[in-house]
Amino acid sequence: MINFILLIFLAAVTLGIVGLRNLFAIVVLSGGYSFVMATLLIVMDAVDVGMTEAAVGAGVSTVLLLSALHLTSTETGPSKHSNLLPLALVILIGAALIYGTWDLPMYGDPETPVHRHVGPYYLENSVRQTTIPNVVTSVLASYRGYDTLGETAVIFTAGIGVMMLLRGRRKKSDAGGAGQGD
Amino acid sequence: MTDLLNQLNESLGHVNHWITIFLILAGLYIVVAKSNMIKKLVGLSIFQTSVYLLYISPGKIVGGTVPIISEGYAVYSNPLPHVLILTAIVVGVATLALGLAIVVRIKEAYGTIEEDNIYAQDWD
Amino acid sequence: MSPGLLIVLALLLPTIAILFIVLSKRRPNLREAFTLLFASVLFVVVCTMVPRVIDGDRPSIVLGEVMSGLIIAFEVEPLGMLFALIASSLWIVSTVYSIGYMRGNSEPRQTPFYVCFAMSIGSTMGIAFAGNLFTLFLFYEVLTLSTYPLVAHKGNDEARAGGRTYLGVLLFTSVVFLLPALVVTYSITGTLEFQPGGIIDADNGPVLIGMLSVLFIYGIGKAAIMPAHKWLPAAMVAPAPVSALLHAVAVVKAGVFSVVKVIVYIFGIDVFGIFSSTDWVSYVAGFTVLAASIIALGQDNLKRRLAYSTVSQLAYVVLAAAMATPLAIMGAALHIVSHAFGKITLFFAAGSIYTAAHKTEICQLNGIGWRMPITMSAFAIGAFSMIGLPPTVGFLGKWYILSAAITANDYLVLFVIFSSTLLNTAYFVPIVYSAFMRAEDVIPEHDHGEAPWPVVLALSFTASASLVLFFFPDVPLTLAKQLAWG
Amino acid sequence: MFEQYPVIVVMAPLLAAALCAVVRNERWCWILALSVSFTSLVGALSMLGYIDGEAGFISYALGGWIPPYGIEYRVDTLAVYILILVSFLATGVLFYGRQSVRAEIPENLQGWYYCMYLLCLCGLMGIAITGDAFNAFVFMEISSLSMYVLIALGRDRKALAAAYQYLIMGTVGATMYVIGVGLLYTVTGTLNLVDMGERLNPIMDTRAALAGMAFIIVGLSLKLALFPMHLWLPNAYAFAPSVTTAFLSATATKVSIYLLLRYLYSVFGFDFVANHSPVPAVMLVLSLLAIFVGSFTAIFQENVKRMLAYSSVAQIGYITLGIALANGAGLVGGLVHVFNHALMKGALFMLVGGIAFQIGTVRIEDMAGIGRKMPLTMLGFVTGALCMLGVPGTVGFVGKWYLAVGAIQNGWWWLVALIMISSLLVLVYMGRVVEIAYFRERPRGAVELSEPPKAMIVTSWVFILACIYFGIDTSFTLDTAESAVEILLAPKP
Amino acid sequence: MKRNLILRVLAKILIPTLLLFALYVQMHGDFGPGGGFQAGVIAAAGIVLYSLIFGLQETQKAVPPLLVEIGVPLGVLIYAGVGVVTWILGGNFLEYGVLDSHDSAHGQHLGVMLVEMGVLVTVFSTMIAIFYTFVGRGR
Repeated sequence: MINFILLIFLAAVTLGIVGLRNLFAIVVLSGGYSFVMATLLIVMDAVDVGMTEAAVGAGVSTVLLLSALHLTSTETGPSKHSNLLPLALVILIGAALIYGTWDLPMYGDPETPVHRHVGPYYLENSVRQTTIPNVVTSVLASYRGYDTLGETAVIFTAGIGVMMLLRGRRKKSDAGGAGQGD
Repeated sequence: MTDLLNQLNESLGHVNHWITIFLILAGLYIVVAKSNMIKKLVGLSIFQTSVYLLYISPGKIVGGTVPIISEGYAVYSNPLPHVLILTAIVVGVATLALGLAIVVRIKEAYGTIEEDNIYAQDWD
Repeated sequence: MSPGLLIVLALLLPTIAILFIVLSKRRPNLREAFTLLFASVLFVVVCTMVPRVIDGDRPSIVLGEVMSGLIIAFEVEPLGMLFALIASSLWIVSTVYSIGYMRGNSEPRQTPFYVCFAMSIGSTMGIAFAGNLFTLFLFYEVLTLSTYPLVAHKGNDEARAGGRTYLGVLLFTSVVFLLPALVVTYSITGTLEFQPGGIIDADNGPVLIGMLSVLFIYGIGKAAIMPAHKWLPAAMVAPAPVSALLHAVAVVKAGVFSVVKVIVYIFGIDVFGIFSSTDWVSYVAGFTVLAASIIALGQDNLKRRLAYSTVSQLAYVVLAAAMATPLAIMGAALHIVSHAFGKITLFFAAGSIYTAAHKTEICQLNGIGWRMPITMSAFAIGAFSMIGLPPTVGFLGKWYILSAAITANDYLVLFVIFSSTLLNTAYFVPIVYSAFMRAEDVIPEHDHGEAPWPVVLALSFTASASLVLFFFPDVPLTLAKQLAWG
Repeated sequence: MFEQYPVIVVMAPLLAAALCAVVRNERWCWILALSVSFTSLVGALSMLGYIDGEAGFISYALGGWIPPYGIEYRVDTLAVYILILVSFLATGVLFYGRQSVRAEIPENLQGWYYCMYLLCLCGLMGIAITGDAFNAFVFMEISSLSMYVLIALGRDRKALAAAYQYLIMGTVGATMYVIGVGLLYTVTGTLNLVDMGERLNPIMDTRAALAGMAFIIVGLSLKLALFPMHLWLPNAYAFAPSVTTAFLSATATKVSIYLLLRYLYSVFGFDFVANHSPVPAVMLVLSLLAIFVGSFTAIFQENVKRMLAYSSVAQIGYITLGIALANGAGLVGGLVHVFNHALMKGALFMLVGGIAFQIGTVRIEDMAGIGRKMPLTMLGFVTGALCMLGVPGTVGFVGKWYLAVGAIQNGWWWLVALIMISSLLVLVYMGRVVEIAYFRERPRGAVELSEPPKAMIVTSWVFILACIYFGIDTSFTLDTAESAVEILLAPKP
Repeated sequence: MKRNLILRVLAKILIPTLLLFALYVQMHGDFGPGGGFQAGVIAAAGIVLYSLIFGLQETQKAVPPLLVEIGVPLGVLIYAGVGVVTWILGGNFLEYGVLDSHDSAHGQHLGVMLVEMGVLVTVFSTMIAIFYTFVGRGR
């Protein structure tokens, strides 16, 4: 019930973002979006995820976006090309999604494969095998620790990448050299 | 009381999915239709964030609780989706950071962050 | 030395020759000496195989399997033997000739010229000895690619355009028709082996076989069946030795050779003969013979006239092969030989005229016979051989085709042969006549005699060869018989 | 020790990347990168030997948790085939590229450049080796993020726009993939591909499964630049630094193709995909469009790298055509072409990189008359062009032959014709470059030219010769491809 | 901004609290929600706040960029290093059980703590590094 209301919230915020032209407002809204999303996630028992979403979506992303705005501009220009094609594409994908989720198990149904197959194993064994009661942590760091290593690598990549892009040459990159000629 | 809520919830099960889908599509729409590069990135992160619900909601069990083992609770929600989404969030923010860095460089190189103008400048 | 090794040697020699040519590019004499040396060695090697083949032995060697069923293998059978003999012997002659020609006209970039020349001879050997369709296809393509630089040799716009047409037509036909033909043949028979009696059996039905015949005949664009003949006139921008060896012998003969081989060893003459769905070949070939001759009649540029006469003569061979009777096949084989010697003589003569008198048009040739008697008499012999008058080797080929047509009382072929003979006469004899009987209308400013001696030597050799072969045709005859009757 | 090879081939690049980020000295980073990628190559090769010998596949439980509870590395012939391909090209390009990197990347970033390169390698290897749906996504992102950076470093400002475009499309693709995986997870409850395949088998025709399949296919098609989702590719390849282009063109799309094959045949099941789904039909249309549109667009390019990029779009079409044929021969053709095209394109882009290194531009017009100035380079280019053309005796021929045979097996004569005609388009656009390079005179007062540095020439030629070698001795590529196809077509338990 | 007393005092109270909270989140991750990633982000947020109030130079004195740049790969090295160690100790990659020869569960716990530390380091330093870069680009 609650999450239904929250979802409505989210929808409203999103519509706002779609419509707005002022980037600053958009960024602030997207921060709000993340907050609502975080709450929603917590309602769904995903505390860690909620916490992270709040920290990242509302915190980091917003800071990043703001500092980027500070370096670029805060108003979006009018988009020239028509929106029909994108709309069509989006509706198509939407249709596929609705089709796909139609006979998905009802929300919260304990009899679904998700709750029969792999998940329970962690819940049963986490404490015994790792002494860690927070199953999310044990799965994150141990059972699927390799994913987390990959995730760390992704952050690492992004960090170095950003530094490479913004610490290199300053200002106008010469439009010449290899790749000239279009 | 609670089971009444649950019944409501069940009946809303599909509606939940649909709103989630709507969010996903809205994000995607911004990405495809808008021309401002930063707005596109915002759309992109909305697109990604909304997908999280697709994972989390099936993980929820009615009457279940946070997957932190402790006395007094028997039913827990499935932790696996949570883990996956944690990773996904991180990937999302990494992508956003990188995208913003590129946009900043583009602004410096082209003096604009409107895709249309950029293609107008370099590609006929 | 084992026959297998002989084959490999025959393929390697040109390659090694390339090496030496490149190494000695600074010293022309040495370079051409090497070319000559290797050419003669190659000829000797090829000759040593002849007795074996005549004794009915079929030297063969397998070099390896590229993919399942696609094997690089060689086998010397009569027709291939014949073809190899012609090509290797004429390589010597035309080398001698090119020495005279290239220097006489001080052509640029001579080393690349000799390199590509050797390469194309090498691939010709590959085609001649190919033991299966895939190997043949392989070297067929290599031949196309290695002759392209020779055609575009001059490097000016005209040459480049000619080269483009040449490459375009040959690659297009080979890739769009021949390769699918291979694929189809492979998928219905599971092999691409050349086997006496063919590998495609009749119960594949007329439709499939008819379609295959289309793919093959037009796939082998080098056979220049209309409308795939376009490349041949285009290739005439090449220097005379190239036109001589490649477009009177190696390339075009590779074409008809492949056609004959496909009909004899892939379809098998019986299968090819059964269905009326393959008759179209003889119609198209016959049409090409006549049409090309008529076009030739209209050409005033000597080399172009020769080119179109080549087109018609090639169609002759295809026509004969399409009759698919042993006698006709024999005629086809012999015609390959006779046309090789005759046509190369004619091209040599044309080149010799160009070198000595810088004349390319027929109308300029009045009375030239007395300035260059040897050249022009050689030309005459070549012409007679084309027409098929005894005592030139040209007579033999025509004779067998004719008798084949009579025994099969195939009136179409008879008609084609007679009328084309008339046409040949019509477009060759006048040249000879005006060269000797007419007086020079303008006295050329520089008073020229014969072309440089190597040129003259070469063309007199080929001319006399077309005479000698009429009196001593044993080797070609036996080989042709073996081909036809196994 | 040996059991650890699967993880070594992926982790060695990652560790090396981290070290590079600490060291940052161009020389040491290059040495490190080269040695590490070579190590991965050796590891991959030795695994191939092991697989041929023993059980047929290696299963490595990361963290010691038995699948499906832990993440599994699953190395079978197909995987190892891709691993060898990727690590081999990575090594080759590194050996080739040092001068080029020095010339094109700002001094203070060269060390980090190799760090990114290694991360990309790590990601690609990770995708190829993993047996876990979500792990594949994580490593896909590692490789993608590093690719965006590697591309954005191009000297031309267009590189930035290209990188952004790729970032958007790539991320959308990845997210689509995640949606698909999510749907499949909800109906199977597992992320382990083998396990998932077994559990999907009975319920493959449910809506969720179908939708999941659709999203995964679309997402991966974005990554592998299947027409019309190829829009990011031409610019990305055209304006990236030469080394980046050489590496990515040869590997990036190939790995996505691999993943797609895995899903189509190992997870969804060959029988279902081939007989009860529209996938082959759709693939057929898109592949043909890719081939022809790609080739035609290539003809009209001014920029040789862009031309080659469009030809890549076309060549990817040939590979997906193998999927569309949905029979043994066709798949073998496609798989073999994965390897062979990587070789050809790698070589060609290396040579073009060498040219760019010398004449400083990649406009076809500016290549006039370089045939005599840099004979080795251009001779290599011509040979590469012949490979692309599919002349027998080169790698290009092998794949085409099998595709044609596959088409005949389906009785699609017209397709054979189309394949052959399309290969002639290669003649048109490659021939144009060759003619300009050989028969046009170099403009007056143009800078005096010579061959590019030895390392570049040598490596490019090693690849060119490999193109010939693998065209004549096809035992390695074909045998591997055939046994890989056997695995793919094996009916699921 | 620099001379605004209230803000400075507030910050002096707030920032240490934030860092402490980060530490708590890090350490408590095994029992309650949280872990290296969240902790890293929160700590980074603290630093960002600091720089907003005391300016970039001050911050870079406190947290030198060079250190940050080292930190970015360091975390990955720690994480992967743990994997290498477990494998040297005879286990599979990241099989923490072998870290404690007697009690594998305890080994697991230890391993988790270590890798979370790695995550913390990388996330924290990356966030700061990115922040520095963006802000540094501006001036």
